Amino acid sequence: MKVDVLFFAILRDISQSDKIEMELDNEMTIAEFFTQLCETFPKLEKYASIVSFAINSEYCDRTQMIHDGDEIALIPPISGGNYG
Amino acid sequence: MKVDVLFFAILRDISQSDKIEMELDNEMTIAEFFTQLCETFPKLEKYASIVSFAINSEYCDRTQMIHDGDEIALIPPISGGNYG
Amino acid sequence: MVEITDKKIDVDALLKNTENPATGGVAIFIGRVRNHAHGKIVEKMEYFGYEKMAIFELEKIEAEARQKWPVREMAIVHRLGMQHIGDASVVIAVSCDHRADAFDACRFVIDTLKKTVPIWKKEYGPNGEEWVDGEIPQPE
Amino acid sequence: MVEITDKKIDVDALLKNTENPATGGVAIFIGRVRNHAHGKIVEKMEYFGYEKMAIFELEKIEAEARQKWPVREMAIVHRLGMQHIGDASVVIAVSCDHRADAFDACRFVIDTLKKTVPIWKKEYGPNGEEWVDGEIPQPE
Repeated sequence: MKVDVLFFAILRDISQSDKIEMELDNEMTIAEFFTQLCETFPKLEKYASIVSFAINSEYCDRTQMIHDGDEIALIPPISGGNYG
Repeated sequence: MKVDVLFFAILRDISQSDKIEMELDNEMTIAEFFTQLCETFPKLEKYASIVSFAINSEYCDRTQMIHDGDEIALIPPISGGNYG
Repeated sequence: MVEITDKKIDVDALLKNTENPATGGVAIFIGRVRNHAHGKIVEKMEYFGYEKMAIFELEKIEAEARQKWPVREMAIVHRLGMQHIGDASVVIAVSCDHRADAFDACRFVIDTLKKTVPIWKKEYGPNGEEWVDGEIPQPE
Repeated sequence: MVEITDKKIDVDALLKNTENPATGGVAIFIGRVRNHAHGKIVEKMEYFGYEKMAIFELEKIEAEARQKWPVREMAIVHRLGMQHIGDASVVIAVSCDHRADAFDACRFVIDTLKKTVPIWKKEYGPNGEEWVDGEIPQPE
């Protein structure tokens, strides 16, 4: 199955890409997916504890199942708005 | 001694005047002054419990003494700003 | 800065007054004439003030807000005279380094203004005009 | 209404969106790029967003605010791209019949925005650029 993976901010600096298409062998959880992704981008591993995930623009936790065609976003800590 | 007396809003409707000049026989408190003023404008009396006073643009209580040349304002309940 | 005016308030110009490179947050309150009040229709509203004292009281409010919060810029403008539905009768803008301070200071200003600044309004509706009930100011 | 834009935010036009004859109070928050942060000099700031999701999250915030407070009009605009000191990166305007609701709802929007909307900023200063620390969003 195929999924799109989006990278933002500091995670984009690591992946050197806004978006990649990935081929997964089977349906899996976000946690399993992240482990697999770290094989391609080993530097991602140290962000494991602070990265959040969204599937199809919806925040999800790491037990969530990924399905064919999903858009998976890796969301580093957000900093919208302004200071204060 | 002479004082200026200012009327606003509903109190101005009663006095029919923004400002009058009054001749007082002696220094007196705001409370005494108001009693005297009610002789000229008897309808003021029913506002006794809700009127506030300012001497020379400064809120004061009714024990405050009035001096020659003071500007005394009768301040009905205020409603600046907007609703809510 | 504080101002009493009988002209339309230019919100954009006023916001320029709150520009300061050190500020991250500006909280603004705009009080507008609305078309209803305590269940009655309002057509327009006329504001009157004891101008000299109103300015004096607004200056006191600004000073007190600056004592309580680290305010960089502050603008308070109250308009007098006849105003129609949607007109801005009062605008308060406060800029601070942090947004919580800006919100708190802005809210303090409008809350205090209504308790201390000698301004009165007369409401015009289908059944005529009447002075609006208000707050009895307390000497300090 | 919510909007993500890469253009300068027109505060005046946005305020027009909050006009409603029934509203007495408009609370507005303007977040500006400021020249310092956590003790360091800031020269400019670049904002990036996951736009589709950011709009989705902003719409959720608007809906939640409208559930909690009797909001008449609401406008939330966040700007992306390079911004300079004093530029408005976010503007939130909320109009309600009563001012307390307007203040509370406006504050809720900016507080929640910082916790949920996928936008990131990079700070440029005399010593180079860096991603600004942020909040870890929590799935509901």
